[in-house]
Amino acid sequence: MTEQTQETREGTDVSLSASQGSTEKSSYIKFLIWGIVVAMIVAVFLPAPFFANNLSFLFYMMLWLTMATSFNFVAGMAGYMPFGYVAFYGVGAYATGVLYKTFGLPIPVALAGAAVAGIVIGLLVAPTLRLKGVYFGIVSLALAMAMKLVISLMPSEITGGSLGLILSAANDPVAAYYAMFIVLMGALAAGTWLTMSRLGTALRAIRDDSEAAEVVGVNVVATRLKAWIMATMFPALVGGVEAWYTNAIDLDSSFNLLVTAKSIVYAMAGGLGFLVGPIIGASALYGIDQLIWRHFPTLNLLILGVVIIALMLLLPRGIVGAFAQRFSRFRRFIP
Amino acid sequence: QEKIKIGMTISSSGNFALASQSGVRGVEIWVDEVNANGGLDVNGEKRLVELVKRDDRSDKQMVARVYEDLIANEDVDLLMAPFGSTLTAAAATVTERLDKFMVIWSAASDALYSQGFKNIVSATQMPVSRMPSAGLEAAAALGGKKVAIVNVDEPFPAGLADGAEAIAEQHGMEVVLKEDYPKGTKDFSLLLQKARAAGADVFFPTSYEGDLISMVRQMRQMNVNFPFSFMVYASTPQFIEIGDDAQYIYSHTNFHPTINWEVDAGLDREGFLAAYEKLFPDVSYEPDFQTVLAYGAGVIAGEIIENAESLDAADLKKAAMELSDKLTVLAGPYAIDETGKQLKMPFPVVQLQPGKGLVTVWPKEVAVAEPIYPIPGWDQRD
Amino acid sequence: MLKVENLVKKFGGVTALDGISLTLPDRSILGVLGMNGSGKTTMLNCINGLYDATSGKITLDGVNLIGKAPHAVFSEGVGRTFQVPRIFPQMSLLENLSVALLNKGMSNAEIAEVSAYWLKKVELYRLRHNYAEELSGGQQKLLELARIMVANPKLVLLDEPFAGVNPSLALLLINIIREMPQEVGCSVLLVSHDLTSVYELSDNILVMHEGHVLAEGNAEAIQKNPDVIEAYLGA
Amino acid sequence: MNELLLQGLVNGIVVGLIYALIGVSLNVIFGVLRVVNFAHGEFIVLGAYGAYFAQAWLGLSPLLAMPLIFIVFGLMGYGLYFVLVKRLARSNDPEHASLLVMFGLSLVLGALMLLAFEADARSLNFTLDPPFLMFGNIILPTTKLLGLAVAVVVTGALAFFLYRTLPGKALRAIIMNRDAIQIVGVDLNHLSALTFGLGLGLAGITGILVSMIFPSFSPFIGQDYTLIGFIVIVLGGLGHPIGAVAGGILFGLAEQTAMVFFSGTVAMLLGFVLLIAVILIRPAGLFGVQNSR
Amino acid sequence: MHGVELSMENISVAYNGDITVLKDVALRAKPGEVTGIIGPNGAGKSTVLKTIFGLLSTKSGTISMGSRDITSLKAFQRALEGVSFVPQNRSAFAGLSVYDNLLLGCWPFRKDKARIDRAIEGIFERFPILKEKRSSLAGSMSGGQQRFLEIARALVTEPKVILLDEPTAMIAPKISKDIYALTRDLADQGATIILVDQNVRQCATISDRLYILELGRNKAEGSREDFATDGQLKEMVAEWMNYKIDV
Ligand SMILES: Nc1ncnc2c1ncn2[C@@H]1O[C@H](COP(=O)(O)OP(=O)(O)OP(=O)(O)O)[C@@H](O)[C@H]1O
Ligand SMILES: Nc1ncnc2c1ncn2[C@@H]1O[C@H](COP(=O)(O)OP(=O)(O)OP(=O)(O)O)[C@@H](O)[C@H]1O
Ligand SMILES: [Mg+2]
Ligand SMILES: [Mg+2]
Repeated sequence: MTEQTQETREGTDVSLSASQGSTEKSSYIKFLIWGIVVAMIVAVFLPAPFFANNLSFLFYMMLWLTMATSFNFVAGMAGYMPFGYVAFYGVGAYATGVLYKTFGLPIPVALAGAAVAGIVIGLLVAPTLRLKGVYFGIVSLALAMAMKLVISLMPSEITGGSLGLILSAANDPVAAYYAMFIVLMGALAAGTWLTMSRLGTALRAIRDDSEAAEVVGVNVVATRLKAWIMATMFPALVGGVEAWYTNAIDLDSSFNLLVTAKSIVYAMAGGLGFLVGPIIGASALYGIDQLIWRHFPTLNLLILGVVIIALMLLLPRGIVGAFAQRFSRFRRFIP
Repeated sequence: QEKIKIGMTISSSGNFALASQSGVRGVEIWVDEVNANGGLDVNGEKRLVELVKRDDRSDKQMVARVYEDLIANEDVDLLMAPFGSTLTAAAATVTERLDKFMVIWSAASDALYSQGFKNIVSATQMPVSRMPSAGLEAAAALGGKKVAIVNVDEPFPAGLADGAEAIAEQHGMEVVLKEDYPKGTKDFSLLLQKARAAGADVFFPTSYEGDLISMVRQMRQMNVNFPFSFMVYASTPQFIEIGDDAQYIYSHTNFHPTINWEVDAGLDREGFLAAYEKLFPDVSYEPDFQTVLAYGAGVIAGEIIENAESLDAADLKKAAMELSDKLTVLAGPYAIDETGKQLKMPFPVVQLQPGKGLVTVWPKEVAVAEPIYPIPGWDQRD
Repeated sequence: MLKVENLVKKFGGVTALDGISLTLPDRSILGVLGMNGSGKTTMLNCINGLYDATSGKITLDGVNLIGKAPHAVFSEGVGRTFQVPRIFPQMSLLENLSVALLNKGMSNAEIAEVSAYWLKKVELYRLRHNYAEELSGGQQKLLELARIMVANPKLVLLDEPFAGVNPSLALLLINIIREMPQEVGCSVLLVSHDLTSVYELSDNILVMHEGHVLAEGNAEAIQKNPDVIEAYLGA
Repeated sequence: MNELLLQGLVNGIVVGLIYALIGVSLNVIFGVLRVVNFAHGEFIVLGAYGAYFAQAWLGLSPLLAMPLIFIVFGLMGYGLYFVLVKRLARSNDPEHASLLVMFGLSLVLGALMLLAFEADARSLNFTLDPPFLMFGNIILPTTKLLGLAVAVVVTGALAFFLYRTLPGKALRAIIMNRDAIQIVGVDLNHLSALTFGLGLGLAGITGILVSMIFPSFSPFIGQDYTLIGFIVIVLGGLGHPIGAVAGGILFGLAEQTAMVFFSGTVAMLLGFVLLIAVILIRPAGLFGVQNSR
Repeated sequence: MHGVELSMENISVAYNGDITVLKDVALRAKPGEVTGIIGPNGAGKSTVLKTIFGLLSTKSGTISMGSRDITSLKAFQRALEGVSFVPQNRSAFAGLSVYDNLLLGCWPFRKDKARIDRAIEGIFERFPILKEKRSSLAGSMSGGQQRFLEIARALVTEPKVILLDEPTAMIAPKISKDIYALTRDLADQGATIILVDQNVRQCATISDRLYILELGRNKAEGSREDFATDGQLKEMVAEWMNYKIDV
């Protein structure tokens, strides 16, 4: 009789048949798809400086791919939604600028400093990780504002005051481009590791039900902290490289809320929790943003807003999430 | 005939939207005027001018991208800068790298001109460190002793405040309060009271319009009076529109019926106003000093192009240097140093007086009315 | 051996546990009955560290459990299930099990092996790649049980394992629980309102009432105890 | 200095109550409906523009415009609920989904206001006479007193509505259990839409008051108000109007008294530090129920 | 209490558009009777109740109360028509007091103060424990007490049709007995009751008519007599009761 119930389950369950006879196949296919995606990214961005005369488009595309991917580390994999994500970006930009301009260190060292700064700030604010949901988000937003104020209170000999820092001596867009490429690769590698490793398993368990995870032996606080640190390091690096690329650092653009907003929107548009989600989301929306900006220069924010609303209402789980829901038998193949 | 393409960005939104949009109207007037006259005379041939406008949303990242796009994909010949020092700095790194000439109309930060940029010229905007001089000179002459300087923590206002502090001390006044406040501050009543408590008789806030409007209104709400209040943007139509509370505030401008320079390039005041009326009949505001700065920058750009051997950045810069001290446009006399920094273009002081409207009160050479000093207290007005 | 001494837990003014003591010898099953709200779930929460006990002692084989975080209690060999199953819905069954093995220093092959063993045991092996949210409520209870069993626990706390489970699955559960002390070598603390199975499975039964122990004894004694009939079983 | 400090304290309470008012209307939408209304500030600014044009075109004084704006915004909210919010309940993370939709809306509203009203800062040409009252050496602007009165009345009325009336209780019950509220026969969508309308109506009124007290407004300042609203709510605790008042006053007091001794920048920083400190000590806010989530 | 016949015909229901959970399900519940539904986990029992109550929309089929077609009514409208529902999972408003929970139950006649007082008084008579705890927050009560509250809240409106989804799961035996007694009692007073229960024996004992659901389809149905006499039906239930949960 027990057998019979099992049989009957099979009938109702659409996704069941797909799993038959595919012991380890699913994770293999998953790897394969992810490998192809990464290979495509490399193929597009690696040789570009030799062909494209419009580097900025690709540079900022990589920037958003990185931001969205690392945002996914906290939002998709650990279930946090830091509205103040821009804080790390801004701190990274300033760390780079100050180390380079004020302390005269070479750019690579300054960038390493930015990563460290991001991590240090991440550790400092780690106590807020015990807040939940929107509370966490808003407090992190307040932290970003506070961070901006702290920098503005620092002596202007160090931070350049309200004008900010101009790094024109470091101007080398192609080098900055490849630096961003390396950061992107790092983020993708970190994402791969977070998804495929045991840490990733623990994170997803926490996201699904943190208390249950704790009860089966997952040290929730320590695990979250690891993901958090990774998620704070990349925006700091991105901020630093961007500062290098534009050679201009100032408070307003370094701590512009649109940076967080776009990271969230791009990541969510693709689908949080999937590795490819932020990639697809960022490429698609960044592309749309560019088109809008080119063709409707005065309407761009309006249209961007409409696109976001439409996306959330029609595809609340993002592009990949919607696919996974609609074709649930394939979702185990989606990296 | 191939057009001369000039690229620039406008801020459709963000902090700089208002000023940026005021400015672009000036550039458009110039383009219209040039094209109506058959174009610019470049090495003997008349070429029309095309303005390629893009949006930067007041966003520095965007500026870098757009300027690159303008140069790489739109193939512009030279560029007008975006509004403000921050955006201009971002644009300059691109134009320098891609070796294009850029005419600046509204970037006043002193630091911008000490970065070693070779191909930039501030056609009409004097550096921020010198900007408060006329106002504080007037204050000192009228008997001001103690100055309270407050500024929003933004590059331009902060630069003005620093400049003001130095200039006030030069004129023997004591700076009793110098304080900044962050953007987004909504309530200024305590700040005003602090200034009053410090015993200031000269109130010198440097901020953008919105904050200044709030300050004036709250000065009245809190019954705060200063014998001399100087507000950078109090001369704009938008500020004057707020009504009676705007009376008596000192400000400065380079564009006013009573300021008439001997213009030797481009339109004079009447011509400019007529052109503005014709081109922008629907815009609710009259041209302000940003419009005039940008217009003047356009005119000077035109002169530079016509006098240059080619449209290469180096040639244009050479021509710009050669024209230094030889031109006077609507905004005033033009003179630059080799960093591209503007040396002239002074700003006379104006005051909004009951019955007379905005009148020039300082320096004496261009003054048409006596300054009303001290400013009557709120309870002494009717 | 689990030893609970004089356990007290207060929520603000409410005293949920009012001095509970019990001992659970190795390889035995202790059934816990008690009126709704008598503190059964609260006691489990205190044992596995989800709640901080207000006072009292809890030791497992002499090791103190009070003040330890749930994940540390789990490392001491205490597994538990929830009254309403709490699985990881967006993870496959295999992954669900692997979460419990992350810190056991096992190789992937070893993990795969134990996981397969337990999934077969709860008859969910064929669904091993499915997402847990696709399981029926009863199957989720089985999965939850398997998830703690893979870690080879010394003590298993089960909260209402049969509630809402259809008869056939319940039978499967009963059989698994019955074999656990012998086969796995663990002891079981079984909280349930399902009298038949508690009577059948338990070596010893505890009846709780308003935060204290009302009665203790074997199935027969409990069934006859007038206090228990009055407070719990009903006439 | 002492006088300044006293003025700072008074100012803190008054400004705090205005902050509270911003929080109260947001709390109806965020605390009660759990819609993370990131466009709240834009609606507030829109309310200010409403009063501006009511004055310019209809000659209505901002005070008289209040009921009109309340009704217009209420209707708009009722309609918007069905367009934007209703579908969100079905998403697997409605709170964050609503955050994004409302963020999109804030972009749209900001852009539309820019198109319609241009980028200039405006200000209501309205003054109450006398413009201020003196209490000893303490000056209180009349407009602020008015704002204070409205804040108190609105908060009181709302608290009464939510905690003492049946529809108010039904409203609070929505987030406790969406299915169950239908089980007792409540038209969930109608009630939610009314609530959304109420929240926006209050936002509209808040916009008028705020623009009388913080005089200038432009299409871009909505974000500032949104942030203030959220800070106030998080400080005070989700859902309860009194919580918003406590949060607002606390935030206002911290900011204004700090301003007496330090610069505005430091004062604002201290405000944020206070928020973070309070939240770390009481994660659900001052008035929040600790296990509310 | 005057019940009314409730019937559903050819009902198909799907989640997320494509996962069909009910296929051509038919059901008829008469006033004064308890109609039981049994079936394995995931058979669709709860889905049937949610569909009757209108929380899920149908792909096809009709639901009627008496002679009236209510298929297109929304959930709250059905509540106003006299259908009440005690769902499988928790449904008390945890943050409201017991009294407020009952008050919300009176929503359909919220204007009628006198009737509200009468209705709640009646409930307090029937469930003294609720009277005792009238001002405690529902969320602070034990599971069993909350179950009582949910049932009580469903009864304040004197509904014509009562849908009960596993009302005694996780409930102490003593209270379960009371709940079954109450259920029978309500039916005897004329209400139409549909009871979904995993506790097959109890369900079979108190139901006048029994439906067996499997895989989202009707598998069998019959009156209590049928199940006592018809060999095939008897066997089916016996198979179910192979494992005996008793109370
Ligand atoms: N987190 C909590 N906060 C406040 N009170 C609580 C909390 N958890 C439990 N209680 C109270 O403690 C008492 C015991 O609850 P518990 O859940 O342990 O009962 P139980 O025996 O498991 O009941 P059931 O059989 O219904 O599951 C109840 O009065 C309950 O209201
Ligand atoms: N929200 C939902 N989304 C998708 N599928 C669902 C949802 N709710 C239920 N299902 C599926 O519908 C089917 C029937 O579920 P239902 O809850 O009606 O079963 P049931 O007979 O009440 O089972 P149980 O005895 O476990 O309560 C199951 O296969 C279940 O997985
Ligand atoms: Mg329990
Ligand atoms: Mg069910």
